[in-house]
Amino acid sequence: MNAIIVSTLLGVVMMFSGILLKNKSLLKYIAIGGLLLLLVANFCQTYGCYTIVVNSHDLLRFQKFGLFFNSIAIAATLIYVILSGKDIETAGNYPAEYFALLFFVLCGVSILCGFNSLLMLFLGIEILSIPLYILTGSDKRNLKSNEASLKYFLMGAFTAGIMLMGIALIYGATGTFGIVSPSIITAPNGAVSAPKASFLEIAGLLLLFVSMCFKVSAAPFHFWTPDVYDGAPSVFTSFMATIVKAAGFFAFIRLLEGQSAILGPTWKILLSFVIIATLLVGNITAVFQQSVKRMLAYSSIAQAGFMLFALYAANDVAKEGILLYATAYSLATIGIFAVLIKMKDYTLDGFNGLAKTEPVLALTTTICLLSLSGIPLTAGFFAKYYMLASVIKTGSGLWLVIIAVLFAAVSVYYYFRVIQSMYFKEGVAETSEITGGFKAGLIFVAALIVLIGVLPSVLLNYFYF
Amino acid sequence: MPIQYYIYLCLALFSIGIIGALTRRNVIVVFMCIELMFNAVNLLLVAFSKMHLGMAAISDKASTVGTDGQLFVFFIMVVAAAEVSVGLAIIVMLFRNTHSVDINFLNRLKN
Amino acid sequence: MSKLVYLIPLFPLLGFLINGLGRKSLSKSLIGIIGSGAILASFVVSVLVFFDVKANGASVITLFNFISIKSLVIPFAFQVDQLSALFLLIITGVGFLIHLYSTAYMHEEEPQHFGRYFAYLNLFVFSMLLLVLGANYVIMFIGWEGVGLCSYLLIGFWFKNNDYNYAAKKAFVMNRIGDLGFLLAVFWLIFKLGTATYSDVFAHVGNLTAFDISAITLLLFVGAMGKSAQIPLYTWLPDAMAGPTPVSALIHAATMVTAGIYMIARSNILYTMAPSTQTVVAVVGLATAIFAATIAIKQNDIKKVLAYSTVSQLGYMFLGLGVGAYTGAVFHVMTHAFFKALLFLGAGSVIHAMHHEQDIRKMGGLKKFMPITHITFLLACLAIAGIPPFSGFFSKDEILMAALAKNPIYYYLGLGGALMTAFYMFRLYTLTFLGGFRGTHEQEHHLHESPSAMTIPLIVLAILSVVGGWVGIPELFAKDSHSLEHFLAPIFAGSAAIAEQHHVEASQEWIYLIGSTVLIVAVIFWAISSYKKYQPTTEENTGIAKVLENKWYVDELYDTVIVNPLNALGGFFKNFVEKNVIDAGVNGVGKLVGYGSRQMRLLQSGQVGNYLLIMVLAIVVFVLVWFNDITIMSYLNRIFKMA
Amino acid sequence: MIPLLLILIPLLSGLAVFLLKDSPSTKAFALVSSLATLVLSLMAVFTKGALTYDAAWLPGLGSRFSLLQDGMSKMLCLLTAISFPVVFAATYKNVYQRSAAFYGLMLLTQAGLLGVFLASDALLFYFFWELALIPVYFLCSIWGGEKRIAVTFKFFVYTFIGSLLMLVGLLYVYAQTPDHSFAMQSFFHANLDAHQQNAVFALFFIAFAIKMPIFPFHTWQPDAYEQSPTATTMILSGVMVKMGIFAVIRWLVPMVPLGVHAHTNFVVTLSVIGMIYASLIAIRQDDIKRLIAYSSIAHIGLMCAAIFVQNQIGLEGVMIQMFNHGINVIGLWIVADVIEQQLGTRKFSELGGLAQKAPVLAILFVVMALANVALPLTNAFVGEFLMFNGLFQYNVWIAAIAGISIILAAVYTLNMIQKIFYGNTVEKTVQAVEVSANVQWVLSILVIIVLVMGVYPQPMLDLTKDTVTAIFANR
Amino acid sequence: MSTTEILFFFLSAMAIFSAIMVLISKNPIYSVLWLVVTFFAISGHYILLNAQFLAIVNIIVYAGAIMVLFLFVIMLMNLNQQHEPQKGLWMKLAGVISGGCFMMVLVSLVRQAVDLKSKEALTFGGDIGLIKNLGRVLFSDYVVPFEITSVLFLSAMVGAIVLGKKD
Repeated sequence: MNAIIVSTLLGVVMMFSGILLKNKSLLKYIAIGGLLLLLVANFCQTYGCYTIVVNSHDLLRFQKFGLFFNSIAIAATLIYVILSGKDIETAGNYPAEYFALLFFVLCGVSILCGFNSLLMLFLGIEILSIPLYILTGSDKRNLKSNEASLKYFLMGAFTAGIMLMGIALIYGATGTFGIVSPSIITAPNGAVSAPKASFLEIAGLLLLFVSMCFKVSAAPFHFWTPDVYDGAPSVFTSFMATIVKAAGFFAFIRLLEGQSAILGPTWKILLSFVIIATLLVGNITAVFQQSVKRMLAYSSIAQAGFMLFALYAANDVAKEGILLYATAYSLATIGIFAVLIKMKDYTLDGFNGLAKTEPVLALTTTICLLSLSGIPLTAGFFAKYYMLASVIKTGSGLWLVIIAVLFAAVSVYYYFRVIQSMYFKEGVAETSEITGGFKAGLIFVAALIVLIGVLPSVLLNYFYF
Repeated sequence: MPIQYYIYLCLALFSIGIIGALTRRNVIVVFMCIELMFNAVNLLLVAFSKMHLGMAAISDKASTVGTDGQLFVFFIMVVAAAEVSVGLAIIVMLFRNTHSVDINFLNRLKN
Repeated sequence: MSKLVYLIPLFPLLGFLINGLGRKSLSKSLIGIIGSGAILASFVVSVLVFFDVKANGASVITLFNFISIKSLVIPFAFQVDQLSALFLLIITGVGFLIHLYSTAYMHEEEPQHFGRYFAYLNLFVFSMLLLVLGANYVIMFIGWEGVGLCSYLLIGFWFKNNDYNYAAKKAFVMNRIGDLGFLLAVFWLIFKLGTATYSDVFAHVGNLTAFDISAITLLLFVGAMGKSAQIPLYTWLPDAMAGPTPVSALIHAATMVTAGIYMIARSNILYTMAPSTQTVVAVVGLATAIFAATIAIKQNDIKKVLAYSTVSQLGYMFLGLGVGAYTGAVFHVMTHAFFKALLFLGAGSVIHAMHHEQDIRKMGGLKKFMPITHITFLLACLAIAGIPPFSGFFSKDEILMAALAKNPIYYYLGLGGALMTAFYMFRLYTLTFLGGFRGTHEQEHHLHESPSAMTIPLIVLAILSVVGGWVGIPELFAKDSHSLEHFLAPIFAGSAAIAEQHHVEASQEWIYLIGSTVLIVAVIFWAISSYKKYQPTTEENTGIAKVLENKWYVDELYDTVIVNPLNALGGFFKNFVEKNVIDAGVNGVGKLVGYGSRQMRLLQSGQVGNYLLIMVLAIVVFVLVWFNDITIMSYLNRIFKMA
Repeated sequence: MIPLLLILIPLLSGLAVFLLKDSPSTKAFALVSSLATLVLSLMAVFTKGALTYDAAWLPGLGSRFSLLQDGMSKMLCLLTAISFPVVFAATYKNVYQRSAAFYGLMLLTQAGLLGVFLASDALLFYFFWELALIPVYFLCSIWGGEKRIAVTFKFFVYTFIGSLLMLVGLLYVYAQTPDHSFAMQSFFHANLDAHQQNAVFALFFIAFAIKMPIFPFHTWQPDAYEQSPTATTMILSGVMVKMGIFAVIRWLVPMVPLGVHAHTNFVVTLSVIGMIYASLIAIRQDDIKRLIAYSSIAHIGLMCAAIFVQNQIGLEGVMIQMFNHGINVIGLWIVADVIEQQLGTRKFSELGGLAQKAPVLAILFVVMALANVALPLTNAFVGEFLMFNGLFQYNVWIAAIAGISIILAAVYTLNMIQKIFYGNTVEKTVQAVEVSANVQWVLSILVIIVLVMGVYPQPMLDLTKDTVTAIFANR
Repeated sequence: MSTTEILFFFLSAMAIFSAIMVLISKNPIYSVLWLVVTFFAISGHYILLNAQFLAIVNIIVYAGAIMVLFLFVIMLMNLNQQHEPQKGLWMKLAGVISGGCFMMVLVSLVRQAVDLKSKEALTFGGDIGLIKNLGRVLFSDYVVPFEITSVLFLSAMVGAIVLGKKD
């Protein structure tokens, strides 16, 4: 609850500071301070120190898992602002408003971290999405940005309709918006009989599932992702592709956590189909992209395929893993995007020879890319490790894991193309001005990736179910 | 009224909305069709709400079961209003740049 | 004294190292002294060992464990017994003479190559000594491959000439084919008996089945085929003439080719227990003897003739082994070592004098220019032709008599070969030394007798060629006069105990002896008379002569049947399978991904309508999949039934 | 402590080199570091018994930072430790752009290799397995030949697919371990039925087969060897391919004995086909590097077959051959590098008569080449003798067919000697000169190792005895 | 047929018809107007279901505010004169078929649902739809989401300004 309130307030503060402040470059520091405050507030709640108590009548229920995830999202945002804060200021004419919108998104994230009712899910997703529609279109003179914004909006609204239909059907079947499935029947003698769900409920869940698939860009509902990520100003793509997407995943898992019992065996088949389709589309299509930005968009689809394993496995390892995956993926993607924004040319050729002109940038980007490909000693490895381990732990789906692993090998192809450009190809990569602070930030991100890659317990030890 | 009738009606409206979104090229009309979908859901929610109330009222005359369904409709309307304002803003912005609201022209981003 | 046996291979090894490493800094004479001296030292020790063995019997000296693992122990050990002692003497003795001869023969070489030459030579002797001394098949194999290597190095000594290199390579590869057989036999032994040490193997030979023994002996014989140039692996030996002539002498007389004989003699118990293999050995040996003899008749290169004669003589030795006349075979090895070394060195002397002219059609009448060479060569020819009382007579006779006892056909064919031998040897002798000189005037002008370093070995060998056979005078002539047989008896005792003895009646033996000698003498006179007036013609040979001149086209046959197909297969693998199958498969996956990528990009059409359409269709499919069993299908069925 | 230091020294010095400026001192630094590793590994060799190190690492996952240095890993660590100074010394004259990065990556590779040979925790093993690969990828891609990027990438993806499958296998076994731990002993006692063992076997074996490489997974190898900078190629073929063999012995055989047993026929047949196939291709090669590469494939095929026949004699042979093949092939590469550096060509058709110009090189090379054909009294003979022996005990015909490769090896090796060194000089070799002293020294050292190991291999056999005994004690 | 049923079917037919008209009207303004009619029909349904508050809100917010906004925008763009370009026939057909399929499968699902067989929606009865009842629940149990919607509005407001402002 702390995070929701504080982030809302901070959003308002940002709006006002936009009016009050003459020097716009101070905004960034206010945002950083705000995020730190937010982080502290969230930590307070995680460890039992409630500053603000609001009775949400069980519409929201914060558990450690969710709060911890929220902390990660906030911390990721912090890193994102530190690295790209300057670029947010230059993305359009309304920097204060952009910062405010980012805080509103965080509010949505916080809601998604604790929702206990489909109503809150719906509201959270809308609060998350609406600022993003705006941010996507923030480069107002750019037709691509406009187009991306409209596409995102139309498809988002359409999916919202689907989601609402799903919610309505579930409501029709169960008479409640709570997400704990009431269908598990406990007989008077204590014996738990197999839950029996009505068709309506299952159809509703299916529609919900579809709409969540859309949010996390799982195939075949991923179509918006490449276009929107490509068209949006890079700095916001970075945000969308990482924090927002991770929040979507978290909501997804939370939503379906307890439902697998009523979903039945067909559910796994369907999910594996979605996983394979996602991996296929993401990885294969990314192979021939010339624009690094678009490649990253497809790569985010591919990564989503991996994250869906957590849903498939639905066990403790999976929950632990999705946390790590979200962290690893966000860190790496934020790092790469931070560099990408500095590039004059977003195509692969634009990266040619970066290692010579900006060795630090090249090195950190390389570490990020290695992490995305899941090479050991980077955080990405343990992320993938947990995902695979969680599925294997269920005792089935070995074939799925093998397919995933083969696609991971394909993913190496396009990630390493960037490395090849930077290190092995001749050229003069043009960048905008790189400050020492920016480099330091990048090095920090890279170091964090390696640290988690060597000792994931650093992250996971703070986390107990 | 049998609840199925309401469900059929709502599904019909919802599907008409979907068909509209799929077949029209004018962004605004597409958007309106999406609003139609929302409304179909709203009606369905109200019908369900009354269905649950009806079932609960058999045993408890003063039951308030189903209130949440109607409140949900309220929230949907709120969200829809917010979405419409943003959506129309986006459409206006696009129109300013392209002087068109044709959805088929939205194809700079592809492949 | 036997304790010092390790010195025997050590001296040549040291010689090899000193000459090899110091070839640039040492002077030629020093190199020669070191090279020859090392062998001389070995020879001295060998003599001591020989008498020690004669007095005290056999012993095994273990130096260290070469390989020692749980299931297999292979000690680096030396077998000092009658057989190895005899071979030591032959190798080091003849070897020393050849070394001595080489100091003069190779004197024109640069010091560096001179040093290299002697290093190789020493290494050759070292390997052969190892082969002979080894107390198990693995150490024997070390020497076995070692001589192969050295022959390779020496045949290709003049490495600038690529033909020589090919010959060297051919020798090595042919040897390797045989070596594989040898190796498999060793594996078989280790597999069945857990050891490769002679004493253990021979002691436990009873544990082997008949099939095992046959297989092992046959495989060993394959090894012997390669090393001792038997059909079908003999073609390398004539080509090996590419090396310097003393090397040929070394290969053909003292070392290398006798290895096969040694090995079979060493394993005589196994062979005696495998009669079928013995038959194979005898037949192959006989076939080789005759086959090579036919080729030798039409060769014009002095060394080639000698080379084929070696192949032929080796055939005889295998015939001897095949019919169980182990002593005879070993005896022939010894006498053959003497006269063949002599022949080669004599040929070397001629070539030296003729300035590296090797074609006998361009020689003739050298008798008056090179008296010592001529006399010694003649003696050697007589020895090889088997004229009593020269050494060759006794050894060849022993083999032939054993063959007669076993199967008369062996004898008659063998005798035919012997007649051919006499014919081509004296053809060679006549063309070289008799008649008039057919070379250029310049050559005639320079003709001279060789220096003493070359003639002394000739003389020594000539003496040995004459008297060498007297250690094995048959029972027929005098009772208990076959001292060699008595000396070697402990080695072949095991075989003698099992083998059934065939004996030819003494009277019969006399008839055969005299008859054969008369025939041989007749052939010799025929050969001399027909080639005395020889004038070179430009006419090409036709018919069978042409086939013989071209060595029955065996090399060509091998090329077509084995070499070329393998090459083609390699090329096929390299150019087709590797690129178009395996790599194409790998790249194909990559291409498939690329193709998929390009196609899948098109799905991302950029049209919102399409996106939404796909989403809706996907939802429909999902619902259908999810409820496939119960609802949808039955409902749809009902609709279709109504309609 | 020694095992830990063995990893740490190259790792830390590797990272430190990155910070140095490109100057001659980087070479010296790298050389000194690698010599320190050599001294350490020699100390390990002369220490009795297995060395271990153990520290907490990932408590939640049941993985520990545990190292085990038994006979086999002592030997392979020694090989690794010898090869790096040898490679550095032999290529001392080569000039690399960005040399600090080059030597840093080389040392990191060494750390990875040593880690692979030392790890006794499956996850740790996997880590080092990858750590050894990544620096090599950069080494080959930056300093390699013309087609380096594509070729190296193929190599990388190939091996990466393998290691990912191995990861799946690891996780699969992990899920079946009684105590949910990655420790080696837990892995060896995982509850796997025959069917599961087959699956695990397939997952692991593909990874190892690609690394070794075994026909038909070998096509990355000749290209990679050809295109890599020679220093890297030496490491690749001398040490890195041993990773696959090592892993089979260390992990696969004890872990899934039933799976190994079930696939024996298949793998042995594949290996033997590969031997003949690679040998035949080698005969037709016109490029030194490719020839050595194919020859290496043939030799590795033999080693793989000898592991899978599963008898002690064969395994002992594999042990000693791992070391010896490393030494020999590095020697061959050094010569190949010298020739390429000096004459600018690797084609036999453009070479010849080099023995006249560089007799010392010729002699040293011939010894190396003879070791390559496993001539007795060279080191390779012992290993091949034992391995063929093992193969023979498995099946006579297989051994006989595999034996053909001995003959073919002689053919292509002698071809190579002849075409490079013998005959008359040609256009490119007229100007050739004798190689530099450092190469002579390095090659001489290798030749001495070749001969000593060939004459007296017993110490090496004793060294690895414990590993072999342990493997066969388990059944 | 009771009054309720007559009303129900009338309103339903009106809703569906006007919805279809939204779809097929060429002129966007007609679409808007037909949509308003649909909303009115739906509001009628609300009244039928005794959800008076929602019926009013629906008319005020949807038919009133939102549709007017649409109208404004359309007129602002001067689209009423434009003849909207049509999608290709195949695309239209595909849209209709897939939308139809969507309805088909869901309808068939509902027809199979046994547990819905006897259930009825309470018409004209129950007073939960009255403003008093709803308000009480809204400001007690649902106060948190109610407040949270303010964030939604805030961001929508900011967005509308950011995007709509001319600069």
